[in-house]
Amino acid sequence: MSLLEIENLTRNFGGVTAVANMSFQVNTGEIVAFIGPNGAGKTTLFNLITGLIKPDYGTIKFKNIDITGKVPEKIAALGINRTFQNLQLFNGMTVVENVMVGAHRHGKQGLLQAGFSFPGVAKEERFILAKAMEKLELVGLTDKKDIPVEILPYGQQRLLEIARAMAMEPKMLLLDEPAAGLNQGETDILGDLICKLPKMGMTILLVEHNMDLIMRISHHIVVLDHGSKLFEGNPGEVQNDAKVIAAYLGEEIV
Amino acid sequence: MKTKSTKGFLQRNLSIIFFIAIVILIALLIPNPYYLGNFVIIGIFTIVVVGLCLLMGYTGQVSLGHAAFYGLGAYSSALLTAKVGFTPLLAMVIAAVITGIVAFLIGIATLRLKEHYLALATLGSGIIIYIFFNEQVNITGGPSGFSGIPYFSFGSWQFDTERSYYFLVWSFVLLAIIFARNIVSSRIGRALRAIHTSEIAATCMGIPAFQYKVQIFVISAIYASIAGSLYAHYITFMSPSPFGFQASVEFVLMAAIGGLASIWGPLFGVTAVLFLTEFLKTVVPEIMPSAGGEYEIIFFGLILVIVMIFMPEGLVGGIKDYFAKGKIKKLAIKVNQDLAEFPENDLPSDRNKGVQ
Amino acid sequence: MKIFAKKYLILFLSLTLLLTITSGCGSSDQKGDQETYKIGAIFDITGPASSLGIPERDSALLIEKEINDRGGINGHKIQLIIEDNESNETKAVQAAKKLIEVDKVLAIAGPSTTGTSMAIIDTIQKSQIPMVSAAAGSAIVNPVDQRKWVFKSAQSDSVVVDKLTDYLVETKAKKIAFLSMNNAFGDGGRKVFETEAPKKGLEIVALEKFGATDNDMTPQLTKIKSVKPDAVVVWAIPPSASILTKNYRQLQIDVPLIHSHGIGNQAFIDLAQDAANGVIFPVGRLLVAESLPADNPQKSVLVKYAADYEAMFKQPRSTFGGHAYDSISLIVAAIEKAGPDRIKIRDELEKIQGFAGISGIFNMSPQDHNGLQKDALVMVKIENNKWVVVE
Amino acid sequence: MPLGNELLQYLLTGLTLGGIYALIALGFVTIYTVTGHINFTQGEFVMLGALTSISMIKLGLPMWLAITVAVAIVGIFGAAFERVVIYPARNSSVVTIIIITIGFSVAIRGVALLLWGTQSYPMQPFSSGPPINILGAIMNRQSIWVLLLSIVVVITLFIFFERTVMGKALKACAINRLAASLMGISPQKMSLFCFSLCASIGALAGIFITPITTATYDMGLMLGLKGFVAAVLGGLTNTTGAILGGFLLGILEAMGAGLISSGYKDAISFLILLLVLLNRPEGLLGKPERDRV
Repeated sequence: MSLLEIENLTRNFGGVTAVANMSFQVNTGEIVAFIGPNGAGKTTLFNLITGLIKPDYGTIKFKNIDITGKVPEKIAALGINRTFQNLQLFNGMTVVENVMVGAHRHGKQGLLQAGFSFPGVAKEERFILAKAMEKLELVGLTDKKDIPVEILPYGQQRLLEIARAMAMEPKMLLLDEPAAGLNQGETDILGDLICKLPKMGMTILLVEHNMDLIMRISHHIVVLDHGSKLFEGNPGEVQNDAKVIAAYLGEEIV
Repeated sequence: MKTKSTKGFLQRNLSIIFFIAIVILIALLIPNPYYLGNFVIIGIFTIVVVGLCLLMGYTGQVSLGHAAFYGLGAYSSALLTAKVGFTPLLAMVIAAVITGIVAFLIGIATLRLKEHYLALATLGSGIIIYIFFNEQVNITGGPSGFSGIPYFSFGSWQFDTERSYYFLVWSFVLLAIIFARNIVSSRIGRALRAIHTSEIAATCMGIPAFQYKVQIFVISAIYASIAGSLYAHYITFMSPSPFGFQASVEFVLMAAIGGLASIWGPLFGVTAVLFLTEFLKTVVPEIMPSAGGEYEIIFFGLILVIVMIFMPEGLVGGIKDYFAKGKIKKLAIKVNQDLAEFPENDLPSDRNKGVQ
Repeated sequence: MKIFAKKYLILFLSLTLLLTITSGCGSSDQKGDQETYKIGAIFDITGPASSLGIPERDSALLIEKEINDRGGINGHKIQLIIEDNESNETKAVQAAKKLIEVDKVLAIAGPSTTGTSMAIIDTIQKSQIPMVSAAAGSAIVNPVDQRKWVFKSAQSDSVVVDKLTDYLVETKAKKIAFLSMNNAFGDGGRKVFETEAPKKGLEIVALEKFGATDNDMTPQLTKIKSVKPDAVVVWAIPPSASILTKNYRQLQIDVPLIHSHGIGNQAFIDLAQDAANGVIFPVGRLLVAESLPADNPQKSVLVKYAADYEAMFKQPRSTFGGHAYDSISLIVAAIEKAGPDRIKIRDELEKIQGFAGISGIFNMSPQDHNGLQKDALVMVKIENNKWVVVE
Repeated sequence: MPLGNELLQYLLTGLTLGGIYALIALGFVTIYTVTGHINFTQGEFVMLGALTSISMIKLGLPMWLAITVAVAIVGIFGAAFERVVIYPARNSSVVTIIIITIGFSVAIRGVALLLWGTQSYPMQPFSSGPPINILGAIMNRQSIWVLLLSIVVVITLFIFFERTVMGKALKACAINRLAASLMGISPQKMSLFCFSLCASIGALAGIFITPITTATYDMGLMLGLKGFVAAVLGGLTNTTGAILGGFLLGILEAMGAGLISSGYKDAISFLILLLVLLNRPEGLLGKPERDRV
């Protein structure tokens, strides 16, 4: 069954159509990659799904619930989380604290309970910490847990963002260029990590320029160009489609 | 940098115990009620500034209107005790509720604004409230004010000496600090800091940023309100002038001098600012016998500028930085060594400096 | 862990430092000449009311010198301890507490303004120390049964309103427009005027306000112009009083402009320039001291004060300075009879009769802690940038 | 006076006040666009301009020379301020810079108190004569000078930014500091120049308004606040917006005082300001800033 259904989604930015009348579906447990040249509307699509911007037209349904135009925190509450192309880590906090923010939704205690230090608060805090440590372990950053996040190397910051997103235990995870700026070794580690995620109950949406990575890990690929869907299929089909090669792969593939 | 559960009760609360010891020590060492009175004012301001730091330092939302909440607390307490006849404690609670409601309304209206626009909106709200104090002559007595506010009391226990008031105020400071510390070290506190660095990322993590901003705005207004109530029962005379725009700016100054993102910062900030003023008042005329108040103002301004240039994180931040530098450096070296396995990688970068 | 420990070390060191500073202050003030009588003074030397506070401080220094030059009070030198409250009520209370607790003064002169004076009344009453305020508000000494320790030297606004409304009745003005500065001074004037004027058959046709830092009062005046009053009464101090007067002339409002005693200094004329001409206001006799008849009991005091002040500070005389001079003179007169005893000083203050001061002849009583009546005031008109008595 | 006349009078008064606020707002906006800082010292530049020119006149200088000298002195002072205070802290956070400028303005006020004392100083209007009667409403001659100045400053700034190399360089800094520095434009030099320019504009404003308002050492505080309000109201990044914000604020104040309540006039203008901000969070003419991810 489809987890995410997008219909006729359209968004203009002052005359420029970033996403034009786009429709597609994503099934549970898939790794779906979005490729296309810069300006094809990939990040805009992610921003629309996570509610950071509102569509001009069209609907987004997640688990059959209409989430079109909902605020980001409501959408997140339904189980969608993401990473960012330009890293958005919480500077000034440690590595583990960053991941604990990701696990925010696993807590229930409010401001007053926290202020008056109700008995449940400490217990909940331990629970969140455990969740966070579990995710840090998955990305191999356990030993860095108390380091201020700003001084972490770039590649590890990318991994940390994924760990933070995972800490929410979302149903669907949107990764925006997770391999950007990573070297080959790091990219391989990343690829292995992403492959494991569906088994943990996560459906993955991926925007990426690294074709090797995409071809290796994705189940399904959507090719975008100028805000519209150009082609859709499995990696093999995409590689052999003339239109795609002409529009995109031909020039970009290394 | 540390997680709560890994430390023992004593260690966790060492600073609090230390704080209590100092408060008692000051009371023992200062026999003169006047000097103790200075500490009463320091305590009252500290409560306001702790609330302000929660809002500004942790959540990153500027408020240039906090003196109005301080005033709302003071006026509500003063009016309810002097004119309606409530007990001070009950009046204080009602004052906090009134201020909380007003702050809630202002908060939901203004907290969607950013930085300078938010600063201006809070400034405007503060000035409107201040004008209200001035103009509602039938209720507030207008610019002439009114007196006859009773001293603070718990049942038959009157706080009418400097010493007793000192202990009363500093007990509230203690509660204020503990409450703030509990918030900051909780899940909510982390969420607030996350909102500060990247509101977008925070909302994508499912943090209801706007709701939290409003909540913390209300809490910090209630801090100001409680401080205002304490002020009213201490001075026992009420008029609008201490609650104007300048007072709001002064609170922000004290917060910034102490260190915005710190629970102990306010204590240092308020003490530093008030003592600096007193200190300049005594020292300047001794160095320059002909000097009037002008030199104090000049020095005060300059010292403020110098502190902010050299310690942009405030006194507490500056001291912390001084000791943390070595540790961070060591960490950075260690991290870079780990990195040697991937020689072509870039070093810690500021590429993620955040939202443009 | 090390950082942890160091953090507390720093905390500890800074707090002990702080303690030593404060306790140091405490001990250094204990010594003092037993022979000297200490009198405290609180003035608004800086801040918005500094145009009052500075001449007051200077006048206080003048009288201190005068009294010590003539040998002090019964052989005891006096020492004035002057505090600046920065026109701030909280600071005023702190200053009062310092004077009472640390300096242990015999009495307190000041503060300068109604607001700051009102703020310290509770402290004064509780500490049982005589105080002679230099501010105008009649609320400072009324109700007198709750103000046992509080006196004041400036003519109360009730007295000023009394004089002013008499003048309005004399000149057959009926419809009055009233403008006040939006602070404790203006508000005090407004309250008294609103209650007293109708009693003399005057009708208040407009009540407007303006801020102390406003740059243009044309809107308020336009509104007033439209209701066509017989006279306009303004309760303010310079510079806003001067700006208002300029605006008044620009709008070509042709009814008499009456100010309060708040413009009793040269600054008003300097700032309003030619617009000041024609302004009428009630004020103590200081401004017109030289032109008083020789048999006026105040004349010698006024002329001497004005000459000394102008010689010593190279500044024109100011009625505010006169209020401070009176406050301290009254305290000194009381100490002369009572000696260094706060309770006796208060009792003597209350008994002062026929005391020729700058602001008038003081006749204190248990019912009247100001001791001045409307005869302390004259109506003065500004002509050719000079003060002239209206008769 | 019929209501129409009254309204016209309020409008004219509003324009006078608006001209004052607009001139100060211009300084805020120019510094903000080029350097990204909010400079709360702007009000003190106004005060320094006014009081310095008064001192120059007292020294016997003719009016025009006194004004030139005062503007030059404050301009140099602005540059020095940038170098000594802003430059060392240029990478600090928004709040830190705000505090620094507030702190420094306190110090300047202290110096002014020392030099000029607490009294107010008058200044002769630039042209004498009775106020001008416009359809029964009255405007004094100095207000016209203030309005003229604000128009001249806006036009000059416009020409400067659009037509000169220096101006274009400043504009480039305003658009993208990093790119500008890559093009060989030094943002530091531009910042220095900009502070000096805005100090001079502030000084001019101070000199022009003094015949209306008189000058005191603490006049900068309120004027700076109102200028900041006008600047934000207009949108912070737009000189036209600053002028619009200034006039709007002035007219609101005058109308509020005249038509509704003189005690509540500031509350009325702030209330309207809040309503504007809630509907247009980026100010009247500001560009909406979108967070980019």
